[in-house]
Order: sequence, then C-alpha cells, then structure tokens
Amino acid sequence: MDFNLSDTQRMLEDTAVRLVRERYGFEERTRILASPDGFSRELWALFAELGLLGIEVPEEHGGIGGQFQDLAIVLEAFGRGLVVEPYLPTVVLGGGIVGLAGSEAQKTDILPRMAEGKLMLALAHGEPKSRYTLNHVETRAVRIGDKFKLDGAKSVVLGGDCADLFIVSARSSGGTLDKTGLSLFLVERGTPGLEVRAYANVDGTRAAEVTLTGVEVPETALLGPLGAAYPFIEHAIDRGIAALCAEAVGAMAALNDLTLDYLKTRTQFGTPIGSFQVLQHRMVDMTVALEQASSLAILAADRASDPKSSERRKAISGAKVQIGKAGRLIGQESVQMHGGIGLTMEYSAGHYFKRLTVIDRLFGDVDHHLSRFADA
Amino acid sequence: MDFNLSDTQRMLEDTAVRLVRERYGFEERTRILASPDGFSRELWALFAELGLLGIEVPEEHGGIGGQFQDLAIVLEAFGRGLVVEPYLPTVVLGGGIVGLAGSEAQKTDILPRMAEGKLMLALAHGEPKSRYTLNHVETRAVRIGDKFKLDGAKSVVLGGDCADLFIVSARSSGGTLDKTGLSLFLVERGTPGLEVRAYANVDGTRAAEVTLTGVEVPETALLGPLGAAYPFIEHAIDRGIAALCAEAVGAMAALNDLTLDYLKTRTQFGTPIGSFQVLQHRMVDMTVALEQASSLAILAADRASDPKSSERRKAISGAKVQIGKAGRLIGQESVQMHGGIGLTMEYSAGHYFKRLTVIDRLFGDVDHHLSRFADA
Amino acid sequence: MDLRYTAEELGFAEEVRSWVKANLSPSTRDKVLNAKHLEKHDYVDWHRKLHERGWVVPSWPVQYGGTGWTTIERHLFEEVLTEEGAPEVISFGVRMIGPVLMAFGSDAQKGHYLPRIRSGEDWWCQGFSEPGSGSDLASLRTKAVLESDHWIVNGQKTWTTLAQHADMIFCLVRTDPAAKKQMGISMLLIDMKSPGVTVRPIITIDGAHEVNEVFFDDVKVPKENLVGEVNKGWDYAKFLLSHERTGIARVGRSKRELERLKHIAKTEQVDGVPLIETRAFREKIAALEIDLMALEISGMRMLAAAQEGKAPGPEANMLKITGSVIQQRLSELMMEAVGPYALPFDPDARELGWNGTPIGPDYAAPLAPDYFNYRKTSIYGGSNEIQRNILSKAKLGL
Amino acid sequence: MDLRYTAEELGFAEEVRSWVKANLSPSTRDKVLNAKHLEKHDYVDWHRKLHERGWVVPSWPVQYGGTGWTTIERHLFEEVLTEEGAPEVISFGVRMIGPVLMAFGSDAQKGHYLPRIRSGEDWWCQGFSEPGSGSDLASLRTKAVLESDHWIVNGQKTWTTLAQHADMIFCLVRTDPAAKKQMGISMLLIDMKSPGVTVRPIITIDGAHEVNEVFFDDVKVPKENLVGEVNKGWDYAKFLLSHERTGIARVGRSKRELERLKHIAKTEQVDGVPLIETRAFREKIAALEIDLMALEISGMRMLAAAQEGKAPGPEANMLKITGSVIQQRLSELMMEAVGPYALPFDPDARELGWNGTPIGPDYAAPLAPDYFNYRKTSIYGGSNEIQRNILSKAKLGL
Repeated sequence: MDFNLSDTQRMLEDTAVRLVRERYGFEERTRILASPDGFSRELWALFAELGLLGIEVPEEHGGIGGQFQDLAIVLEAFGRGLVVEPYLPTVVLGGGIVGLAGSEAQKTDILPRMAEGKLMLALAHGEPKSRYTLNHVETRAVRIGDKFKLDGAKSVVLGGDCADLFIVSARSSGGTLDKTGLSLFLVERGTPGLEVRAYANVDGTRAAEVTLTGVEVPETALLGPLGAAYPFIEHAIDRGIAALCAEAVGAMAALNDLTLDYLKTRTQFGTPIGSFQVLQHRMVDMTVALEQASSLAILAADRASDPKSSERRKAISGAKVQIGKAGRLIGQESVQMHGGIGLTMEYSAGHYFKRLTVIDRLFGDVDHHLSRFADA
Repeated sequence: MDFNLSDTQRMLEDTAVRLVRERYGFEERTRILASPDGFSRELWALFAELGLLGIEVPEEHGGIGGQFQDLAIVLEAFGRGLVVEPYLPTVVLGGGIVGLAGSEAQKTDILPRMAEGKLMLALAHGEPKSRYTLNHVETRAVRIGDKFKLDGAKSVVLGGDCADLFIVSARSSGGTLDKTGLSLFLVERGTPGLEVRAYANVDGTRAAEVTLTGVEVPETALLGPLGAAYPFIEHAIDRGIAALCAEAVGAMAALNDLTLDYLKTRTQFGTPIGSFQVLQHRMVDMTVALEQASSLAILAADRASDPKSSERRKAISGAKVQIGKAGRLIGQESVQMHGGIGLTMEYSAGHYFKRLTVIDRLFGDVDHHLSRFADA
Repeated sequence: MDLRYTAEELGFAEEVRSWVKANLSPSTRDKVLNAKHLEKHDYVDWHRKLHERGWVVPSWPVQYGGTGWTTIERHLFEEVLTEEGAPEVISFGVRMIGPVLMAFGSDAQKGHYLPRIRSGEDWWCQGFSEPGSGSDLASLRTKAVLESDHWIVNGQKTWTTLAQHADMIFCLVRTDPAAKKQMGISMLLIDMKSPGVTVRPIITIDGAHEVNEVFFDDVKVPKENLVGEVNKGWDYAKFLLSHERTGIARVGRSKRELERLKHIAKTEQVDGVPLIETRAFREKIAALEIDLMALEISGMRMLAAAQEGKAPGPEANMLKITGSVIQQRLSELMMEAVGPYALPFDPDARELGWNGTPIGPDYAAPLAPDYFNYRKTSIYGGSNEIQRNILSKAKLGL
Repeated sequence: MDLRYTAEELGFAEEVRSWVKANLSPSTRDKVLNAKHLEKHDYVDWHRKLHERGWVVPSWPVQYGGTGWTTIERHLFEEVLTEEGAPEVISFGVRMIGPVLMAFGSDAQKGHYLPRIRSGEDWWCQGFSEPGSGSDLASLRTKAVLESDHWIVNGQKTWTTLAQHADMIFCLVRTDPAAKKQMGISMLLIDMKSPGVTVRPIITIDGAHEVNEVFFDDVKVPKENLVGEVNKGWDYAKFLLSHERTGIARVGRSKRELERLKHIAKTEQVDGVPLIETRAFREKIAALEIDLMALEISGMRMLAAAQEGKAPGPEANMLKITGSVIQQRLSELMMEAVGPYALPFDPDARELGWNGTPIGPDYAAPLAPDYFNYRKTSIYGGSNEIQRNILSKAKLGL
C-alpha cells in the first residue's frame, strides 16, 4: 500500500496546475465559452505539446505510456480550473475505448493523431431512451456484404460538437436491453447519413444529438469483437466515471477554497461572516465531505484499470455516489453562503455549482450508482 | 375548516394536563416503572373516574360519546408525561376494534367495563414473522361444532402483560398473506391453551408474547364477520397510529422544552450553551420539525375515523412518516445537546428519546409508511 | 376542530375556478404551467382582469378595494388561481408598498398610488438590498439629502427583481448618516423614469434576466415622496417584510409543481418501467409530498390563528424556511427525473411560440435552469440563516 | 500510488490471524461477535495473551516493548484482531497514560507503571470530566493541595468508564486556584484503593453499567505521583487526547458490525423476501458501506502521512466525526432491521451461558440498547461540536 505520487505524477501535477493557473483564469474561461467552438483550439494544441493528450498512449504511439492515475491527476487540476476543453470525450472515453477494444492497426492509426491534438473523438453510446442503462441500445447495425449499415439515435454525446471521429455503439443482435449483441463502429464526421446537432450544456461544456440514417461503414470500422462489445463499453464508461470523480474533487476543492475565502472577507454586521459558528460548522462539514469523496476518487482511479468488473464496479459506483452527494452538498452550501452573488454569471462559484450538478447527472446519478453498488 | 378546540376538548385537555402535572412527575413515574405491574392501577381507576377511559364510548354504555380527536388530545398530554399505563392497548386499540367490529351485545358487555377501568384489553395481531405487514397472519382458526379452535403465536402484544381479554386475529381460510379469511376472536386470560409471556419493553411500557395451543372459544367469541375482519384490523391499527402520533407530539414538545431549558441553564466556557449559534439553529430546526409533525398529527386525528381507507391511509401513513423523522431528529439532537446526562436513567431526556424511538417501530417505521403512502 | 372545507367554502372555490377558466389567456396559462418565460404583458393583462373583477387585492381592507373574504376564502382563492396556471400577482405593489402606504402613507399618497396599484398602472419594485448590505440590510449606504423641496438620492441597489419592467421603486435610503444604523433610514417612493436612475441587468447562472442593479446618480425626488416620517424607514420596512413572509411558503405553487413532477416521473422510463414506479424515486416524491401536506396544514393553522386576530408571528419564519426548501427540492427532483437530458441548455424552448424541435422531451429545457434559479428561495426575503436567527430570538428566547 | 496490500503485508495479516484463532478464547469471541456483555476477565485474559506474544503495545517505541511495525502493519493488526472478535485492548493504559508517561513521566514512573500496563497488572481509568466540566474541560474543580509529601485531593469526576474495574486513575486536578483555567491544572496518578475514593455507578438508558462517578474525599496521593511538572497538566492532557483521537474512527469495528448488519438483514424477512433484498433497506446499507469504505481510505491516508513523519493533525478530528456517525448509523440500522422485536428489553439474553429462550430472534436483544448506547460516540472524547470548533480554527483558520 502506497499513497505517494510517482515522479511522473508529480511532474504532470505541476504541469497541469501551472497551466490552469496561468492560462485558465475566470475571464479567460469566459472568453473561451463565448467563442464559436466553446473551447480553445490553441490550448488544445498546448495540451498536446505538454503531452497531456497522450498520457496513457504507449510510447511507440507517441504517448508517455503512463497509467490511469496519471490521467486522474491532470483531471483534478482541470477540475480546479473548470476546464471546458473536450478532454474527457477525446482522451478518456474515446482514447480509452480505442485502447481497450481497438486492434493494433486501429491504435496505430488513431492514438498518435489524438496525442498530437489532430484528432478529436466522441463515444456515441447513450440514447434518447437509455437514461443511465448501458445495455439499453436500440441503434441497429446490419451487415450488408462487406459493409455495416447503422441506423439509430445517440443522445447527449459529449464532445459530439467537435469530434472528427465517433465511436458508435450499435446492436447487431438481441433485444433492446440485452448485454450481448452490441458492437462498436468508427464513424467519421461527414459520413453520409450521420447528422450532428451540436449544443452547449448548462455548464458550458458541449455535446450533440447524433442521428444515424443508413450510415454505411466498412468492416475495418468495426472496433473490437462483433456482438461482444458490452464489457469494453462498461469498462470505458467506468474509466470515464473515475475521471469525472477526479475532476469533481478538483472542482470541490476549488469551490471550498473560494467559499472559505468569502467567509473570511465578506463582512456583515461589522464582522467577517466566517465568525458565525453556524457557517463555521457547515464549512467544516463541506471539508469533511471533500475528504471522504477524495478518498474514494483515489480508490476509483486505482481500480479503473481493473479488468475484474465486480471489484471495479464497487469502487467506481461507490466513488460516484460519494462524489454526487459531496458535490451536491458543497455546491448548494457554497451558493447559500455566498448569497445572491453565488448565483450570478459574473462570479465563479455558480459555475462550479453547475459543473458539479452536471457531473452527478453524467453516466448515472447517486440513485443509479447506489443500486449498482448494492448489486455489485 | 375549523382549527378550534370544542368545549369537551378544552375540558379534556385541562383534565389530562393537570393529571400529568400533579400525578406524573419523573420520580413518580420511576416508582411506577419499578412496581410489579409496571403501571399504576390506582391511576387507572382515576382515569376511569375522570372519564378518560370512556371518551369514545357511547353514553348509553357509560362513556361520554366523544370523537377520536378528543382521544388524541388526552394522548398528547400523556405523551408529555410519558404515561406508561396501557391506555393505547386497552382504550384505543381494544376499545377501538370492539367499537368498529363488535355486535351490540359485545359492546354492551365490554365497553362499560372498560370505561369503568374494570377490564383491560389487548389486540393480539402481530406475529413473529409478520413484521409490519397487517395481512401476514399464520394463526389458524378452525370451527369444530359450535366452537372455534385457535392455534398460533402473537408477538409484542402491547398490554398483553395485564390484559383481561385478548382480541385475537386468526385465519379461517386463505394463505399467509391473504387479506381475506381473517377473523377476530375474544379470548379471556386464563383460557386453557393461552400462554402469556409478559415482559417490559425498552421504553418501560409492557407487552407479551402470546401463544395459542388448541385454544377453544364459543361462537359468541367471534368479533365481527367471519373471514372478513381485515378492514376492521387495518382501521383499528390506523386509529392506533393516529393516537401514537398525538402522543409523540406531546413527547416531542416536552423534550424540546426540556432541551431548550437546558440550553438556557447549562453553562460552559462561562456562558449558557444556548448562546452558541450552532445550537440555536439546530434547536430551531427541532422546533420546525415539531410544527410540521403536529400539523400531520392533527390531520391524522381528523381522518382516523374516516371509513374511506385510501384517503385515511395517506393521512395516517403521511403522519407516521413525519412523526418518525421528527422523533428521530428531536430525540437524537436532544441527547446530543444534553451530552452524557441525556443518556442516564436518572434524567428524563433519555426516556423521551427511548419512547420516541419505540413509537417509530410501532405499527410500521418510516420506510414502511413511506411506501404505504406512495401506494395509497 | 374539522379539517374539511365546508360546502360554502367549496362553492366559493368553484365560482373562482370557473371565472379563471373563462378569463385567463390560454397562452399565459401554458407558459405558467410549463415553466416558460412570462413577458410583462402576461402579468399586466392578468392583473387588469383581476382588477375588473374586483379580486386583485383580496387582503386589502374593504375601503381600499379589498374583498372582505375570510382567511380561508383568501387561501382558497390563491390556491385555485395557482392551480389553474394564473401568473402570480407581482407582490411589490399589492403585498408590500400598498399595505405600507395604507398604514403610514399620506392621504395624497394613498389617493394617488393605491388606485394605480389596483389598476396595474404602476409596476413597483423594491429598493432594499445593496452590494454591501445583504443579510445586514441596516448597513445600507444609498443616501438622500433634502435640498429645498427635493431629496437628492445617490447610491446603488441590487437584486432588484424585474426592475426592467418597473415604473416606481420604493427605496430605503440613509437620511441621517450620524444616527446609528437602523435609526437614520427613510423610505422614498421614486419614479424609475427620473433622470439619474440607471438599471443594469444581472444575468443569473440559469441565463435568466430577473434581477438588476439600480444606480442613483443625483436623482431628484419630490419631498412629498417620503413615506411617513423621516428616519422611520426601518420600522416601515419591518412592517413590510412581515407581510411578505406570509406569502413566501408558496404552498399552492408547490402543489402545482408536484403534479408536474409526477407527470414527468410517469413519462420518464427506466428500462421500460415508468420512473415513478421505481422504489427510490417513488419514495422521494412521497417524502416530499408528505412535507408539503404538513406545510399546507401549518400554513392554514397560521391563517386560522390570524383569523383569531393573532398577527403572523414566528410561524411565518418557519413557513418561509420549510416552503423554500420544498420548492428547491421539487426543482431538484424534476431535474433528476429527466436524467441526461437535464444537460442541454435550450433556452429557446422556453419561449412561447418557438416551434423548433426540443432537445429531448419537451418538458426538459426548464428543469436544470430552474433548479439553479430556485437556490434563490433560501436566500431572498431574508436568508434561511436570518430566519433561524429571528426564530431563535423571537420564538425560543435564545 | 497503489492501494493494494503487498504480498508481505498480506502474509503478515495471515500470521496474525492464525495466532488469534489459536489463542482467543471461544467464549470471549462469541461475546464480542454477538454484542454480549464482556466481563473483566475477558479483557484481562486477552491482554495477558497479547502480552506474552509481545503484541500488546505495537504502537509503543521498541525500547518500551513496541513491535516496530510499519503503520500499515499496525493497521492490519488492529483490523485482524477486530475482525476475529478479539476484545479491544482498554485504551486508558496503553493508548493514553502510557504514552504520556513515556513523554513526560519520571524514570521511576516509567520503570514502575509501563511494565504493569503491558502485563495488564494495572487497569487504568481516566479522571477528566466533571459534572460542571464537559466540553469545557478546563473549568474543572477537583483540587489537590500539597501537604508535606502528599497531595490531598478533593472533588468529583464523572463519566469514568469502567472505573469499577480500575486499579489506577489518572486525574486532572486544580493545583493553582489563582491561575486562570488551563494554567493551574496538574495530572496525578491515583491508586483507586486509596482511602476516600468512592465509585458510584451511573446506569445508562440501555440499562448498562459502563460509566461511573468517582468521588475524592481528602484522598492522600504520594507527592511523586505527580506527572511531569506541577500546573502543566493541561499540556499532557492535550497530548493524550491527540493520541486518543487516532483510534476513535473504529473502522475495523464498523466493518465487523456491517457484516453483522448484513447477516441480520439476510435473516429478517418482509413478506417472505429477505430484508436485504428490499430496495430501501438494501440501499441504506449500501450508502453506509460506501461511507465506511471512504473512511477506511481516509484513515489510511492519515496513517501514510504519519508514516512520513507528519503528526496526526486535524485529519484525526475529521475521522472522529465521520467514524462516530457511522457507528451510530450501523447500530440504528440493526435496530430497524429487526422491526417490532427491537422493543422487548431482554438483558439476560446478553449474558453468556444464559440458556433461556430469547424473545424473538437470538440477535435481537442487544440492538435497541446498543442504538441508545452508541449515541455516546458523538459525545465522548470531545463532542462532535467540539471537533468542529477545533477544525474550524485549526484547519480552516476561521
């Protein structure tokens, strides 16, 4: 058992923390959100330069061949800065599932370009009726000669607004809720029949509704085994959840700092409001909640690469529950202690609150993961 | 809509409040608990004298022909005093079910004696495996000639320690969980085959495990229709719950008063602990919880006599949920604010805490009634 | 003691209901029931209709145009209007400055303003909070100096709700800098069109423009626009706030929102099962419905006491706390109910007459923004922390 | 960073486990695992066994008989002992006065008392709290006056855990009435058999005799029983309490209790379905298990930091808060699980060797009493309110 950061991890932490401090101030972020893309391609290029887009990518593919924990450390720093660049969709989910399910050829083709910042990815899995159920897939894949024809709809596809390449899940056999019969396909933006409706989310990140109408892809577009993709999808999403937990820890830490600072500087009745015992104890509870959530985020990152799915599930779902609860407490309490200012666009507290609220909705909320944990 | 007390209600309130104040101090109660019976037969006689045992009993049967709300007012006062006399088992449950299901002859025989304090009753319904499910009855009733033979076991029978007459539910047809096929029988203490194991509960009230082995009763012992007693049982228990809610409101009010008084008188760090804002706000939350619970206790009392079971269910289960939550909050917080002294036998706070804890366990806890409410 | 409505009370409710059904504009109704954005005219048109019917100020004394209804009737009236999707009557005129003028205003002020409040000719807003004065309202700095026959007002107010629609603002201003805190404050009635008044929108995290900053730069206010006596403004403000609190539990609105929540939870499916049939969510709704039942009765008990002549005391503060938490919980559960479709930010879908395709279910667009927006209910009108401080003193004597 | 135990660590745990299985008396084990009452000999016999094996004071420096284990090994040791149903080693000697004497005691005190603590010859109890001094410990009044070569002690202590078994008590006493609060306090070691010491049981609402009042009436205490310097007792007490807090999260115990809860929830049935399969209860257990997982890792992170030489700081206060709440929640869910059978008060069923028929299931008797009893965990060792005050200052700088 060892809780110390490796040298790589220290290095990555320094890099990411400095990056956020120097390039991601609140005004800068506001500018980025207002830009047409809703994120900064310039910063994206910088991420690539700093190696942040290829942390888990093997060295032979132009990455640094690190592990998931290394990724988590970057995400925590990004959480502190409310970084909106599509890091989760491209690097964690997209790169992740290619790494898990892709053939050598596919990895060689995709990962280097991703690491260079030349290729953006999106995992198009969730559907209008699937809610948080990973095995709920209605999109169909039919083999026609040496092609596959895809028809269906994918909803709230993170990073779908800017993805160059979509990893689309579809059902080649079985009923809507079967875990067998699922396959993954690589579909390039611009493929005929692929329609992308991009939009901003309430927290400023971007996503898209994706519809596939008779989309034809070659056999080589098949990612992983035909009809047996479910375990890869579940693992990829579990990694995504672990990443969200790390990001949430960063966001909660920043919001707690912000609120604590406000308690020390905002004066009412001739004294800093932090002198009121009620606010002191509530601030302590927020601190304890963060401590507890951090512990499980660390566990989730440690187990994210675990192929043993039941042990992984317990860690991932446990962490998501804790993060969901802590994020709700810290988000709501921070806004309450700030008062009106905490609800305005012009101040950062409300944006942390919104991001934490969104994180609880992504890949399953507290109720969903509480029952997944109980059943694991 | 009218929230004012009637004259009868004012009169009953005065009587009960004075009775508790003058005859039920903490030391007196401690003496009563230590006595062999665990309650005071002398006070029981006084209850009768004051008409408290016959509130709902029609005047022609020696009662004052009042309504359920009148009963609730007395129970609230009893709650304030943590009265342990078997008022709920005898008057509310026993007298209640006789009033609901009994024939004129049975009422004429039983209710006057109950009102005079000469007859104690107990409703023997719950069973070792039934938990909170009212339709879970394994005790069997078999007709043999002009008799019924009863076999089974009844658990945690409130007032079973001192009851002269048991109202026993048994199944004459159907499976363990059927709502049809249930009947009620009057079984006198001492009937061959009736075994009573009496004990004290954790809150000082008394109960008994009752086993029936080939207990024979005459046809005249049948209370209500054969095989169709379930609606009467459910109604009687709903009345019991409404009564418990009223009692709990009294107990919570007394405990809040006690705690508020402690906050004002206990000094630490050279100041009354009630000057600490954290305790002030928590005391406010306890006060709000009591207010909310009182409102639903009033509603429950108003609906307790309602034969329309779905509307009654919503009111009764809603109140039991609110009472359960408020009792838990007020009980735990009061003990916490008192510190060690709140956990000692020598001080009353802990006894209120125990009673409120027991009330949440009686006839269904918060979870049970939350789901009953949702399904009503 | 009887918690059922009498036949007369139910008859009254039916009379109100049929009138509302006949007179409320369908488009306004649709906006209210589906959480779409209301425009100024939605409020004003409805206000005028109520005025014509003589029902716009039920709580006012009869001589000022009140209806003379019992508290129960007033409660039923509010209830029916809310249930039927009528917009709330903006409270700044009817519930706030109106009663203040009746109690403390000059005859001229009563004669001029009260009819215009009833008719809806004047839209009022409230100038209390300032950047440095939130919970500690009495520390406000906006000052007014009397020069011959005008007050010269300089300073800034904030969180001013719907100031962008307002014709008039009632302001707390400091008229005696020497006096300590509460003592040196007066209440002024200021025309929003006066030179030197600037309104700056504050956009909240739900993207809405509901509140504003209002700047006063050498604004000239006629001497006679002072309410009551100089330096007595704090007493008038306390009087006003005690009136505001009674409406703030929002029981009727929450009952209506509970129905919307149930509708959403019936429509949403989890693995083919309606969300409302799944234990966890079903019981979260149940727990909330129970709290709301309790709040409704607590409110009626307070009304009944008021009927008996007892003024709304600390009970009002309790209602405010519970009512705000219930409103927030409702908005939170609605957001939870819609799952991932809580994410897309789709403001157009909240505008009436927009006929694009919504992202996800048609009820999804308002849910997350309203959850964010409703955090305000435990902050405005005296934060729940302030309510607890008041209760701890006034009710508990701590 | 790696959260899995190494092979060495797992091997160590197995060695400990097999030794415990071989040496722990089955009857003691049964009492611990089934929440029956332990008698003095259960504690003492186990203490002696650990002593013989050299494992009774793992956390002590090696020269005083410590094992020199890593923090992880110490953690695993505690974990295995708890899981196997070993009684807790009474902390007053080993975790409290022992470390104080090592740090501040005279050579004579170390030479005399430390071996007797290790061997279990002396059972220690703690004389801190007084009727008027709970959270405000420094206001204590029990006073000691030096007369020639003895301290004369008069006063009263309360909440003294297991004083009925104790041979010795370490007491905070006021030795300088003139000095203000913390300054005039000293720590004395007092023989419980001294004339003038009276122990009066306090029966708690669960019917148990666990705590006591201890009265001192002109008790003569040899001069040399003063710990360290006169009037420095407060510093020693703070040192002692910081050591106490680290153990107070009770992770191992809670993990064991979680298994007992699951066992009960599997046995109890609702309409023929095991309680643990019903959503509401199943997820209440899950939520608690998650909190406990988090607490365990938080605890190990603190240990790891301690390994790095950092002293247990405010983190210990956080563990205390979370740990106490989890213990209380566990006891509460066990009581809920057993339904109506939580009611009967059946103390005999908690005594080993009692062979009557229990009322209800055999695990029912301890559940409600233990729920009542465990409310103490958020009160003793510095109430959770005090912990929050400390954290607010020490960690948040408020």
